[in-house]
Amino acid sequence: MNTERNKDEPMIEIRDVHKSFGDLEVLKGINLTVNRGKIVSIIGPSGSGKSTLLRSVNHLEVIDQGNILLDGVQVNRPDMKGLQFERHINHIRQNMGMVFQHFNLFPHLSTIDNITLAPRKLKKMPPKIARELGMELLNRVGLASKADVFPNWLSGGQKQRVAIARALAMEPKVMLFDEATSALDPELVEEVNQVMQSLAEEQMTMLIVTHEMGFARDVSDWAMFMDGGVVVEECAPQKLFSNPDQERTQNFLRKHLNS
Amino acid sequence: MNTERNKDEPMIEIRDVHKSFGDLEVLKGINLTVNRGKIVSIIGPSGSGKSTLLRSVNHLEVIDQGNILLDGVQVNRPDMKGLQFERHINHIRQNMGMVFQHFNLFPHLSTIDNITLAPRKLKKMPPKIARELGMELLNRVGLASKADVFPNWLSGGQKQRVAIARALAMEPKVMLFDEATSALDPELVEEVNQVMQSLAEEQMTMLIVTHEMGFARDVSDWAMFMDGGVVVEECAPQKLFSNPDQERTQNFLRKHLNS
Amino acid sequence: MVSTSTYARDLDEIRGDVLQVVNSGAYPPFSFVNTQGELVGFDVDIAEALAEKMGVKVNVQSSPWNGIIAALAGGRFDACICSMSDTEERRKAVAFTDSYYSAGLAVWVKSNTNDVSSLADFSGKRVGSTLGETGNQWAVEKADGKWRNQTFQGLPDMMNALNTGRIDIMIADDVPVMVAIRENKSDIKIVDVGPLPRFPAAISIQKNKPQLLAALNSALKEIKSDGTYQAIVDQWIGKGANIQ
Amino acid sequence: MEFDFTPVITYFPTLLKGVGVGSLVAVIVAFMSIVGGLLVAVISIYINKIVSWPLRFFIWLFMTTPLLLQLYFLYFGLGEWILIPAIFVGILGLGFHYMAYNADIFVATIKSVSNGQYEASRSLGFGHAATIFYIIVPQAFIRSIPQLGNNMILMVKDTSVLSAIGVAELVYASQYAISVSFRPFEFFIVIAAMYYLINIFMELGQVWLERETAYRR
Amino acid sequence: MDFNLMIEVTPLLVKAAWITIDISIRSLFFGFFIACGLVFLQSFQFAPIRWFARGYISVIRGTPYFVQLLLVFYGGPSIGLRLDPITCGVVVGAFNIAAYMSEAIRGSIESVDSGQVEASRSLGFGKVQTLVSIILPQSAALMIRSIGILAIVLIKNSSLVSIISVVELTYQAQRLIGSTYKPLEIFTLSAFMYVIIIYAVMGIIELAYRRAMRYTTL
Ligand SMILES: Nc1ncnc2c1ncn2[C@@H]1O[C@H](COP(=O)(O)OP(=O)(O)OP(=O)(O)O)[C@@H](O)[C@H]1O
Ligand SMILES: Nc1ncnc2c1ncn2[C@@H]1O[C@H](COP(=O)(O)OP(=O)(O)OP(=O)(O)O)[C@@H](O)[C@H]1O
Ligand SMILES: [Mg+2]
Ligand SMILES: [Mg+2]
Repeated sequence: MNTERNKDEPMIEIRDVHKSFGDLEVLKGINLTVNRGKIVSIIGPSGSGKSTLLRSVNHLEVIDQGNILLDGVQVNRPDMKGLQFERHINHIRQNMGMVFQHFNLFPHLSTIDNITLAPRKLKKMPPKIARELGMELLNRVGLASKADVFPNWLSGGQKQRVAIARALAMEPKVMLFDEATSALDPELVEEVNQVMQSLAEEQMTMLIVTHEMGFARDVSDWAMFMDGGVVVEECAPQKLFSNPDQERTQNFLRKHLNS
Repeated sequence: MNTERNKDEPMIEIRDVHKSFGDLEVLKGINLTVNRGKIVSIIGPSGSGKSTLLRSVNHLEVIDQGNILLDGVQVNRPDMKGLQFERHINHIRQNMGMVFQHFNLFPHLSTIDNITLAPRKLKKMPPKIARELGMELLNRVGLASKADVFPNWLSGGQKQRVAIARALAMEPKVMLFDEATSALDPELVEEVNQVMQSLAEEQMTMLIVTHEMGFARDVSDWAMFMDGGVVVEECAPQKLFSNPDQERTQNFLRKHLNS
Repeated sequence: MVSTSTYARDLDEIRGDVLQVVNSGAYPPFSFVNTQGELVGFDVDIAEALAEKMGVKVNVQSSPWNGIIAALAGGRFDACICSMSDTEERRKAVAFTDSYYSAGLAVWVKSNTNDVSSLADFSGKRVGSTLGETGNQWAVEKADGKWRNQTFQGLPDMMNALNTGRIDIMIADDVPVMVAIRENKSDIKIVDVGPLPRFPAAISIQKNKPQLLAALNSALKEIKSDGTYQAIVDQWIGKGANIQ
Repeated sequence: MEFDFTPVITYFPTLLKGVGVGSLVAVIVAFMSIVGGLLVAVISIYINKIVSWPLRFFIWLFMTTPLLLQLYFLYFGLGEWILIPAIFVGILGLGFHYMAYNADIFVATIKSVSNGQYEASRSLGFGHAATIFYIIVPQAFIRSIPQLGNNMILMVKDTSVLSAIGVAELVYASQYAISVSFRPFEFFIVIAAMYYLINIFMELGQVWLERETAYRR
Repeated sequence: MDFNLMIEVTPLLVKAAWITIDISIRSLFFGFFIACGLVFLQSFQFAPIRWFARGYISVIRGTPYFVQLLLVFYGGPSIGLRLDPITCGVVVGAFNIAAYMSEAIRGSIESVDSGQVEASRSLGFGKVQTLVSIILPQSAALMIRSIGILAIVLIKNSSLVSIISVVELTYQAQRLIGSTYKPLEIFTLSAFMYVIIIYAVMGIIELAYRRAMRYTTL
């Protein structure tokens, strides 16, 4: 019962977020609430601002207006300065794993070091235990054999899986995936889906940007469709992918709806 | 009729290609023929050697054994040396457009310059005409508004489309796509599909690595499934995606076959 | 290895050309540049006087000390009239004329120093000398761990070091230091620590140039006997000074 | 000109001692200039311009003046107030001098590390400083190796400037021997050979480092 | 400070400074082309040519500049190479700095992501065109920085040319100190001149660097 109640606690709150690059307004007042242990998918056409929104949640983009809250704590704090903000944001980010659209693996570190660097340095985890953790994560994504290989030698899908493992290693409360499965084949997508489900059961909250509608439908508890910097529609994925309200959504999903 | 006959001419021939990285044998004797004006898809699990095969066709990886022919001309020429080979391979590559898994756009050039650099320098196309061509291509991929923007300011899907336009600008005989649509939304995938069909009608030959089974099924004339560096099965896509012969293929496509 | 002696010539070749002479250019009063940038000094005038007697044209140039030895060995110059001390070791490598003056080492301390009056007093002190000069060789050979030697690239550096207290004792040729003290009113005095070696300063030329050696020697005799030599001494070292 | 290498043999132990002194100085200076250069680069890129201004001026001073003059000013100029032993003056002068050069390289390579790397590290919760230390600097260092190799090879030979203030390194030792024996070319050839030997080790080190880091780019 | 003396010797030092500038600029100019040649030779498939370039770089970087000067100046005549001191300084300076510069250029080129080369080559660009259109713009920033440092090193090292009796700035200053016993004044003056020369060079480097950085959008 307690867990049930917890599940309704908002974990990520995005309130009226605006963001411009020069003259180009990319986010035009986005609102979204993600509850604890839920998986929410964001879909939308290329250039609609999905990555920008996800990056804003992690404060990699500084938003122009609005608020973002993580577990009740405000992420953007224009009132804070210098070291104080630095401490604040580092703490926030340790609770937030992020998988980038371009992976951004550290080329100077081997696969296992990419994964264990953060736990070792930030959580002072002893190297041995960190390595065990890292190997466990690598096993989970099917890459145990590539532990001591450098990122440049990995295939696209292998890189993406390492990026996922790296984000998971800090055992964050929240995971942000920007195209979590774009480089993965159907088998692996299925596996990642299972991993996500098990994480959700452990109360991890996930916000996913994806272009794979099937994956979005299968994995998520809630789905949001955005276009041109605004939220066009948000609802349960079953509804969004079978019977969306808005015409824009219908057009976007036409192919998917027909099949 | 003439066109029909042409269509049966082999455009890309891959004959018993082997490639190792150190101890790791990535390609273990691959054979594949792609006829003029045909679209062939390569699917397979992550790390199975798809990118390596595509890169070998473009001679970005030097194969250890076997032969690759483009329009009857041998691509790999271990007998040639120095400048002679240089001229040979440049000529070959001008007839072969490639879209990379990681896009590899030139960060120091604007979108339009990324596209027009090759025609301007290699075909001595006057800047004005090159720009017209570039704008036409950008229109085709829906990015006319981003002509003078630098790649770092583009979203993932926008980058991928610029990469496609860049490869098309040289009007090659053959296009190699490594994950052509991984960063694209369903609408754009549909558009790219149409672009490909029209290119095929203009006798362009395409070799596509993809993880999107639906796309592979819809777009291609022939499909090949590879795993662990060997070709497991190749046949018409209708057959491969509905009723594959091999158990490995069935397992890989289980999810897709069920839906 | 290449032979480099193709450039330095014997007298017959010089006759039709110019006698190339080198000095260090930073060793007043023997050779230095004045504030007009001209190379002047005792060595320069001697070179010109000798050339006149030999009946050849002369060109006097300067080069840093470590370059001079190379220049002489490499044969880029015909003669080095640069206050060079004539030692046994050096004779193995170059030929020397008769001495054209005699340089004596001397010991110098700050005026307020009173505890140095013999070689024994050097113990534990810091002793300065100019790298590559005879004073340096003497100090290195005599020290034997009893005192610490410090070296400098030139007299100005060394006098500076003595003034600022980096060294306690300075060993150098007497004439240049005396001139420097006179010109700069330095707070330095000479002390007598018993007899110190004197070295004949001679003109060095390449070996196996017998005509040139003979001509230089006879010209040297001539200027000494006809008073030209003493006039040059009077001008640069001091009226009536005897440095033979 | 005939060659006679007997004086070289006589003075060989002195020359070797000179090599020892020079190498010692070089090792300390290498360490100091690389670590210091990184620090300077990081400070001048990431820290407020006003805070880093004095530092940049200091570096600018060492950049614009010849090493010899710096040594003179440190040795004789400061002599009015404090007497720093020659070898320390040499280490300080050389160290700051090459620190300035190395910092210049690091500034360029640090800026060439892509922003995505910075973001990836920050998103893991690493702070600004930790990101620079664990992520940016190692990648920048790898890209700097050829230029650093250049600087350090130059530096080893610049230890000879220390002879001007009486530090008994290799050139100093040979100057004395030359002025006694008057055999300059023999000694110069031997000096060149000795420096070359040191250089071979440094080049092997560079090649090794480049190979070890080739796949980490 | 003896300002009268400083004013008196300034023309002498300016003249010497001009020699320093002259030798440095000419060495830099020729050195750059030699360096490019060395980089080019290292890209040959025929191994002995590569070895030659590597060997050259190794020997030149490995031996002191002043020894090279002395050997060419004094050894040269015996093989018919009789150079006047300033020309000798320029020639040796150029061949010396070229070895370092070629390493700087190589390092900058290698710092460009290999994916960029692949993308360019896959469009059909040859090696030269790839170098010019893709690699150089992206490596220019680092290249300018590292060549800039070498230019400064070259100017400073030009003082070593005095060993073959070229009266450049440092040697002129030392000679004047030898006669005036005023090291502070004269060193300050010559340091000031070096600052002016090198500061001008640094300014040029900075301008070029800023221009190049425009391309390096990360
Ligand atoms: N740094 C930047 N400067 C200027 N414009 C930018 C910048 N980053 C992104 N943009 C622009 O903002 C818009 C939204 O970009 P964003 O990356 O959020 O799109 P996206 O929804 O993630 O698209 P995709 O699905 O293609 O990845 C795009 O038009 C892009 O060109
Ligand atoms: N340069 C390299 N050095 C060593 N191993 C490499 C290198 N490049 C690729 N590999 C390895 O070769 C195998 C095949 O890689 P390839 O990129 O061809 O896979 P792929 O089929 O394209 O996979 P994906 O779908 O994930 O992109 C992988 O296991 C990879 O780790
Ligand atoms: Mg995106
Ligand atoms: Mg791949």
